[in-house]
Amino acid sequence: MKAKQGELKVMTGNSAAAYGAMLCRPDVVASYPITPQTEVVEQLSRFHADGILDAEMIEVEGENSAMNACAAATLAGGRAFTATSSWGLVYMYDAVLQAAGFRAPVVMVNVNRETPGILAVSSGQQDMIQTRDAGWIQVIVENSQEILDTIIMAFRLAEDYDIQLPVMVNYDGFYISYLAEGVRIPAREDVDQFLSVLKTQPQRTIMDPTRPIGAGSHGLMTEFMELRYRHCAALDRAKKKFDEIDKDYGDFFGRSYGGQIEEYRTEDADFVILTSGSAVGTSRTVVDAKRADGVKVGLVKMRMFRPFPQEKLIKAIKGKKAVGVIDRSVNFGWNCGPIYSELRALTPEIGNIPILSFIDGLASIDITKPHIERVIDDVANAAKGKPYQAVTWIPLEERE
Amino acid sequence: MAVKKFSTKYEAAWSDADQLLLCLDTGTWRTKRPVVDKEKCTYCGLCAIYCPPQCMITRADFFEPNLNFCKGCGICAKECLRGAITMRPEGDFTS
Amino acid sequence: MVEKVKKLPKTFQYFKDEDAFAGGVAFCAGCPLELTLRLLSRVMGRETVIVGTPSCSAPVLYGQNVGAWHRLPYYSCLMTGVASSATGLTRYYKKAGKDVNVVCFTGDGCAADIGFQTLSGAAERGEHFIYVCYENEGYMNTGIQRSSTTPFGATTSTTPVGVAGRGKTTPPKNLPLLMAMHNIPYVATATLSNVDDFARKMQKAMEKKKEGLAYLHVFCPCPVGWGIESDMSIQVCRTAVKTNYFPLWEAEYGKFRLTTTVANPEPITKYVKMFRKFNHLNEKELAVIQEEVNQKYAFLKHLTEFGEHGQPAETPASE
Amino acid sequence: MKEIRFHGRGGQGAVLAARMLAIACVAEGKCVASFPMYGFERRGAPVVAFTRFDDKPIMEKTQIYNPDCLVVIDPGLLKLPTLFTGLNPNGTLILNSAKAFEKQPNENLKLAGVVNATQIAVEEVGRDVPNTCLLGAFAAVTGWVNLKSVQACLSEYFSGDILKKNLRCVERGYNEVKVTKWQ
Repeated sequence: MKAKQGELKVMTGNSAAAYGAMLCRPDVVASYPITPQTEVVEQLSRFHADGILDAEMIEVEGENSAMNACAAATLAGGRAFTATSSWGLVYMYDAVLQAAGFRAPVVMVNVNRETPGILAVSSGQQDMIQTRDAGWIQVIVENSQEILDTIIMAFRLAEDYDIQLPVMVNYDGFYISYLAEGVRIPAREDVDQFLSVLKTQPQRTIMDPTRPIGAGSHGLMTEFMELRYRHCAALDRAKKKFDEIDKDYGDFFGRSYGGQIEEYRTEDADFVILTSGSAVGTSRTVVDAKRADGVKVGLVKMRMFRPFPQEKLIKAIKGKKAVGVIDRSVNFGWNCGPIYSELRALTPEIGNIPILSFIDGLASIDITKPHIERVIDDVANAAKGKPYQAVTWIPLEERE
Repeated sequence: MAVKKFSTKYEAAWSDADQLLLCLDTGTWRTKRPVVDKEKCTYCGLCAIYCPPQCMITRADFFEPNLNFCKGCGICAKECLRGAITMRPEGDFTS
Repeated sequence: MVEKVKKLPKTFQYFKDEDAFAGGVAFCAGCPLELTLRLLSRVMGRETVIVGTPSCSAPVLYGQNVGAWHRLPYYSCLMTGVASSATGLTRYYKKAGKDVNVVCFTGDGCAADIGFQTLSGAAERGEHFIYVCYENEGYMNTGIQRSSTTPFGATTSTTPVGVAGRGKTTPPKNLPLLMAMHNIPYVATATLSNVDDFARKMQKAMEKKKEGLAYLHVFCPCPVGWGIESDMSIQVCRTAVKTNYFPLWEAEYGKFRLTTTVANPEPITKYVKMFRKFNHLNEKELAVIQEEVNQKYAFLKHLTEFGEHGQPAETPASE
Repeated sequence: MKEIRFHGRGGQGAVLAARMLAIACVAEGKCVASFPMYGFERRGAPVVAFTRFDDKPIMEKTQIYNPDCLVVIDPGLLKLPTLFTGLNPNGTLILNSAKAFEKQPNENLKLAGVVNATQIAVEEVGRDVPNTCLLGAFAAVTGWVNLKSVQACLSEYFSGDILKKNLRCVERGYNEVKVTKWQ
């Protein structure tokens, strides 16, 4: 069975997010506007006003309330969606932790933007990084079509009986949130069918008002540990489940994204670069150009960041001579990129090869083709056994 | 080694009174015990209404505390308009 | 032998259900909070979803993985997320076509301070649930710290009396009045000495929440935190009403009505002298409290002269 | 792949023009990518928007540094010292201005289309919204997209009377643009 080819429409990443959410028929949408996410809220409100979206729209007075309302709605048995960015994500942090601990299957779009400290209305993945230990599933996507498709996959992952976890779909603010591309909009009935698998599963525990049941009870001693263990186990299961859902999606809609990670020209590569978000697309073109020049470079796209796709990364990188990681955020206290430092934890499995950290793209600085060429050149040299610099803040060095 | 057995029934931190209704022996907290003078009791019910643990048992023509739960706060004695309830030290009683 | 009435008092007619709580639960002896919750469960009935937070009520309202201390459906929140979580629950129940009585139950610290934004937001949006704030004038569970509803002069662990300290230096936030200013369907104050009044207001809140948010502010003295004997709780409530320290009123869409009028209010000293928390106050400070009570009451009286949404009442005040 | 960079000020419709061009290209079966670059949304502040189109999917997510064409919605922005930086040899410029060029402003610029879009917009729509007129001029000068596709895409954003007025703007831009060529 294959889905109909959906209507092609030029839309921004934000609009694609709103379409993705609308197609999944959420019962409750609660959100608060923040640049560069605002368009998601506006578009959903428009859908509601036009009668296309039959959901309870809650125009909350802050992001914290958005997350609490969504978490409660899912635990009452509903499907809930919200969207935020940066400071908004920070402002809902207590509720973000609570949603994960409650195993509330909320799907949230987070439009990556720099976080408080230095004022910047600009792109950066620091917000997502600062919530990486919240117990959520975190996915990073690279274009408008992938946003729409991934939100549909995210609902199936979040609400899966074996998972029951909130999912955060991340995409770069400005570079993707405002990027208008041609996007295929799946037909509603096809999305319904894709999600109908969930209806065949057992009913997860919900706030049934006729039962003396309590959500968020005290976890005492080993019971507390047991619930943490179950949470971690569910995150672990989410990796394989995400691959399966991605494959199902591909079989049905004709578009898939590789699941946890995507490997691009890695098979015969001597060395690889690893990155996420909008930098992936540009990196593909640079890798193609370098390949044309005879440089055997490959690209790994980090799609799932939490849970960390360690098995997939080991498989992709083991045997390569070097890796360069481009991070659009920093790892405070380690003075390097966060994805880089997490990859380094896999050194025993991938072997003691040079791993290089590149920090780029903070505060909407463009991760340009020359920047990526430089990354490839540096990693190529390291792969040849030449000395290398462990951490490079590309734009700061390039300006000299 | 993976954990195979869980003591919690639910995947998350749910509680379920159908599974177990927890209860404390708050009767043991008491240092004073309310004693009802059945003769003085007019059955007005104020003691039962104001009792925080709501443990006044409605008998045919008087009220008396459920000593399993009565914490001995003394509100019933204080609020009784007829002075029908007195607080007596627990030490005076053998059971 | 005295004559027996042989008929249970009127209050019992308000009870719809048996007490939903286990016989023994972890509230201090004489705590009006325990009474408030048990009465609430009897008046509102079993199918009432309670939304609450870490507070003195939490050790009882929260379950413990396997079991629970009561038979009410319960949703635990952080203090920032009570009214917003209740919003999520009620909106979904509405979408699913279920008519559910959702009741937020928090202390004054949550309602007036850290959870006020979400409460105010829910009131403005007209969410269909009841918010019950039990007012014990501070953070009692964490060890008697001041909240924004702690009265002027009160000693708490964060406003202690010492060589320089004289207790809290500012007057309390008038939370029920603030809620009434949201022009919501129903706001009422209540206390445990006037149980019939409290029960009636709970019933009315259940009706009025069909139109939007209903807010109940329940005066709940803390025997431990305020320094009173455990048998004095109800007496304190009664005195608070009789001195006009805590007037009983209700407001529907901003139309105020006193539900209990005190013919000859007693001086505030009668109330203040009941607790340790005001022991240090001098004449001047007592006068400040008396003045504050007088002013608040006069303002409230004035408000009763207006109709719904602040329109002139049908029978305007003379002058 | 063609890369077009729009320069305007907040409120003049640079972002919308870039997006409408993308929609017109999609109608012709092309792949597109278009995005603006600004912080807070502010009327009057300079705005840059980018549109790429190609026969195959566009992977680049960067800003445009080597445009094939510049569309300048506000003539005051001609003074921008970096306006022509990186312009591809054989570059094109579409400019909203009452005056034609006296001399070639940049050696890479080989083709310029100048139209008084502000005046046309004021005449047709009644306010200074020159963006749709410039899209008509763009179609005429570059030939990269058909006039019909440009006109068709307007209905995504306008309807009724406003749509009619903007259709006239597009048409007049297409017909009234003055083309200058340099060697």
